[in-house]
Amino acid sequence: MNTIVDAQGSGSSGGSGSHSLPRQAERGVGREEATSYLTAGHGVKSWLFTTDHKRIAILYALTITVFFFIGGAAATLIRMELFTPAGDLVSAEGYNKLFTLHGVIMVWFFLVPAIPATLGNFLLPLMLGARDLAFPRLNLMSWWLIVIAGAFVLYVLVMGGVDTGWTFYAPYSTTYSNGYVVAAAAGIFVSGFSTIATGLNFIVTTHTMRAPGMHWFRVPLFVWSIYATALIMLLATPVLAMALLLIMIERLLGVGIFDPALGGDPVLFEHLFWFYSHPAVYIMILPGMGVVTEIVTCFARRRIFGYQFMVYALLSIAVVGFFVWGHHMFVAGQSMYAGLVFSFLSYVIAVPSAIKVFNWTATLYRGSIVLDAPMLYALGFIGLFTMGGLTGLFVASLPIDVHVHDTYFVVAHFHYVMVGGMVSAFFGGLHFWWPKITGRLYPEAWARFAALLMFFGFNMTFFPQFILGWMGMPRRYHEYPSEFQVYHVLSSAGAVVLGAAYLLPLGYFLWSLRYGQPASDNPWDAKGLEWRTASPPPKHNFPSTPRVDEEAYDYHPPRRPPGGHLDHPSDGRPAS
Amino acid sequence: MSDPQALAEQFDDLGQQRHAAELGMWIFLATEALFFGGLLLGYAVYRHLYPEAWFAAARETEILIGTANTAILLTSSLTMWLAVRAGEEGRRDAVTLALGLTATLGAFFLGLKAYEYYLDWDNSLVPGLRFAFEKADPEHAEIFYYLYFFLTGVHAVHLTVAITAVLVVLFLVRTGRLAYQQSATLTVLGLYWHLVDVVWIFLYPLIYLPGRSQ
Amino acid sequence: MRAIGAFHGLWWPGILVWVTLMALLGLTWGLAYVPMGVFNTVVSMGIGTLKALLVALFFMHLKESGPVLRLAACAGLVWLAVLFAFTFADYLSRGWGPG
Amino acid sequence: MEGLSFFPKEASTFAPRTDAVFFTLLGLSAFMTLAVAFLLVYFCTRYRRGSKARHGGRVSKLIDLEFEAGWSLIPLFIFLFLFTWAAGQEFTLFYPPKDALEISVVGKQWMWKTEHPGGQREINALHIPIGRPIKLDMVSQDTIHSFYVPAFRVKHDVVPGRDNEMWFEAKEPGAYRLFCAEFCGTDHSRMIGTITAMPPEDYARWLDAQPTGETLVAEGRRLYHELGCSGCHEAGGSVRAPPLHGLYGGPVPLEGGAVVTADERYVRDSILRPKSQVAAGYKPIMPSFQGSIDEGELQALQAWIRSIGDGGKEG
Repeated sequence: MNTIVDAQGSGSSGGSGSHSLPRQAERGVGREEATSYLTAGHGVKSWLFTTDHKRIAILYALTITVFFFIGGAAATLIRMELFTPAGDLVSAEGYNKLFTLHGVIMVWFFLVPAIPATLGNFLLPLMLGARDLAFPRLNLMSWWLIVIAGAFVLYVLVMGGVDTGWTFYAPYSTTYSNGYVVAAAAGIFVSGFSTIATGLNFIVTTHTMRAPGMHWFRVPLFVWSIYATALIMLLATPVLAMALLLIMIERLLGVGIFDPALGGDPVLFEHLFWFYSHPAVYIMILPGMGVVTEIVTCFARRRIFGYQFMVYALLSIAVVGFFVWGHHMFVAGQSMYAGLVFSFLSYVIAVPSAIKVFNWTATLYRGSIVLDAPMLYALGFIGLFTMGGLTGLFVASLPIDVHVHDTYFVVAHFHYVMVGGMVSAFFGGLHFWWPKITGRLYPEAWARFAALLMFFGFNMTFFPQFILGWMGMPRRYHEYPSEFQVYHVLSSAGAVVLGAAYLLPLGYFLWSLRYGQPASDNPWDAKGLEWRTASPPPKHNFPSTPRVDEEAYDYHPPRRPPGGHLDHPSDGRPAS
Repeated sequence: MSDPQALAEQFDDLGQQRHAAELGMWIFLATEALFFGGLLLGYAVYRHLYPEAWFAAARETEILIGTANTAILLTSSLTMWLAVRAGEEGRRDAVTLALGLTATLGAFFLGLKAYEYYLDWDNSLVPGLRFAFEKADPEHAEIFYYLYFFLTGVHAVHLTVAITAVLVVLFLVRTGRLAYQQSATLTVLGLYWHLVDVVWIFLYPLIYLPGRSQ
Repeated sequence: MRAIGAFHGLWWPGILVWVTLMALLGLTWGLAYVPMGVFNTVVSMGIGTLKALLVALFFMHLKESGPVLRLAACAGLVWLAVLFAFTFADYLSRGWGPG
Repeated sequence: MEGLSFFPKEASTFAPRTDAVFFTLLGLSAFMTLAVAFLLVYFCTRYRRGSKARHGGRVSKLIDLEFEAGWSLIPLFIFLFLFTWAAGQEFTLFYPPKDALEISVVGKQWMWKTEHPGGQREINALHIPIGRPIKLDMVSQDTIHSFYVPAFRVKHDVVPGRDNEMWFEAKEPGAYRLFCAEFCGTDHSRMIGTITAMPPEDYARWLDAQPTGETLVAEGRRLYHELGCSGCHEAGGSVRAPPLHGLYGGPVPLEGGAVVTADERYVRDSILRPKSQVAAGYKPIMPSFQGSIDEGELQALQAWIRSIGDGGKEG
């Protein structure tokens, strides 16, 4: 395990020696210019085979950006097709492949790795005051695995696609589908190992590598959210991997346990699939909650309201999230009694989510609030997640779910949680930590405009889909009866706005890499260890291991910002 | 030859590193439990739905080989445990000997398993390829055999990985390239080996024992 | 013989655990042929659990491990139980009629 | 099926009850969303940096706890109430009344085939009387489909390899959309039809006007002879097999001691995989009909066996 130590590592780290107070040491003018992780090695190889968690985070960010735009292109075509009731733009088969591709890519190659593997990978060791993750080479391997997995999916895309929907329900996937089911499932199977490796690394790092003084209730809530996410990744993903392996073999060899023609029960696949896929939606929202907590506290200059409850809420969402999968199967021929149990637990899990929304809101009370772009995204998250969460109650109610199951109501519901929630949080986090990651400031005015545009575009796209679903429009329809057209046109028009809003940040982020103002170490005057090192951080994160002697989010009383604050004049009104 | 370096740079001390390695392996084992769990759930559901087919099919398995293999794996767990214990005391010869025995027992298991597969082929009990079952409910008996091959196959893959890992560590210890006394390598390797054993401990009564008393 | 020499002083208590494991294996093998109805399954799985517990506690050192490792070891099993319990909540109650 | 609308027709007896839960939840959600949105905007305005409001200050631990307890427990109680209310309605949906009109439905890629008790058949259409419970016996020929009538607020998956049932009672005459709601392949979006609900007199008249094909029971009886079942299952046949008259609904002792009830699933299994449950005292010699009969024929055989059963004279 220890024989290969990467070559660049030995020079720059300052593991032993001076124990200066890090905060003062690095702020001073005469700070030693530690080489940043970006310049610590050159050439393609120094990136592709890096074990530095920050570089791996960048690799992940590039990878998922590519997939985000591929998935987004599929979504664009879907919305264009649905502009008219007739199936005139693409063939029925083409449409089915588009929504499958959109689902598969967005779920496994964007949403699941989005925050954990990029922001989480970059920030977790920094926030804990560690030099790296516990298993740096495992971390590198997990990126390579997702690249290989992505290659499978791109192969499927090039060869002609797959039309099972991201759910891969048997016996359609095992027997009736004409697409490249095996290759697609193999891709997801491999990506599962990537997810497991990442989750394992995060849990072990959080347990064993916290800086001195950082006891469990001083850990930033972003780390807690990643921890809770990692729990789900570890305990749910293997079951999906096995279910997909069974699908692959059943399709390849014609023997298996799902197809009724072989004596099997298709509902068993649904159990296995949703045992992963329901908790997986919490993989796709918990990290967003963590990001929003960091942002809200910083831009309200407030300690988070009810820190411990926030922790318990995160953990209970992660755990109870495993008990509710059957609410996807109320009409699938599952026993009604099991349905009742699942329905009840689905209501229960709404409680911790509600706690989180109330606590964020309460945090703003008596704050000192600045509405910069990250805060706009965070506020948008709270609003949209509230709607997404509340509509979750509709689908948890048996009679309503019987009506809206597999309709656009469900589509709208989970897009409110995942796009309105997770993607908003991802963009918020990207803006918030952009100066730390790149050492540059992004253009604030553009960013605020993009945030607002995204909010309006999103609502315009997906709110009409609630009505569509309530009216009875089933999902995955290539053609549809004309009475639904009004809402589809509204939705497609919104998608244009939303698409533009997603392209904007791509533009100004790239611009800022070259022309953005250099960022100070702590441009937001934020708490958290990640702000106590250079922007961008040196290869081993900290000149010396930081010591933690205060609670998380200790914004009381507001600390006087040091001179180097860039965007905002300091608050002239000290707390009374 | 100088002592190989034991401490990786992201850790502060050996204790932290050992703890991280052991915790990492335990967590991995938990995911392994759920990986097998998907298959075991399939087993449980169909056994619940079609008990007659299950008992009839399980009676046709090679119980002698299964029992012998269980004994072999349990013994290999003992030798693996010995290797870890010898490692703690820094007794290199004992470590290499115990690891060698462990790998040999593992290989022996695989050999018997292969022979068992051969017998199954001979008895036309291979779903999809060569399956003819005269007793009750051949369709669901085929599901039993499908799960049997799947479970034991996945287990055999795990065991192959474990044997390879044991051989690699054996080589590193023997050539002095592993600080086995400080690092957690032997402990972690042992945990993985024992997991392969534990999985088999459950597979044995599920595959070979049902329906024997009828 | 050389093997025994090389392991001098190391055998105990592993050999005791091994003997117990072997005895349990013989027991479960024999009991499988005794007609006990559903208890055949209960007994064979019970003995299996006992064997696994022995391996985990002694060979895998769980007896001396700290709480975090034990938690990790249990997590997989607890979640496995969740998977089984809720799936069987469906299968076992499918045939139930109204009240 | 008109122009712009926010509200699907309430055309079944379930619909008003489902909608009552829906609108209660909608009101609650709208209130919560607006309350959160209002507070966010209010706080962001009042406590913006540089405003005259009082900033900062610690919230006491006690208040903290009171608030947390409040906004955990109050939602929990509301949710419990909602769950109980909503779940109570679900019970009725699951168990069809005894006097329901039974219609058999076969779902296949990509059409719905329906058949009335009198043998009248339709494709992608179904005529039903209002004011009478309708029970659908649904099977799938290939993959999973889902029978969905938005105006009735009912939906149920049609899982292949088993008998699926659902029921409803239409209360308004009219034509309503029937959708397949579970993705089933290329022409999934064309697997739609029309349900026409009509007053009972009109329905009776409609039935009379249809060319009456064979009834399901008659088809079953015909298949029983054509497929050669009668050769063994009739008394005096060359091979001894259990008699089918009076079988349905009663207990069947099996080889090996178990006793099962001769229900739909038992009949289905006995035809498709006869060796799985062998009746006590008989040899496992019946060949499997898996693959040689389709789901519609299987349904006909089931219907006939039920019609000659003990408890089966219900329809």
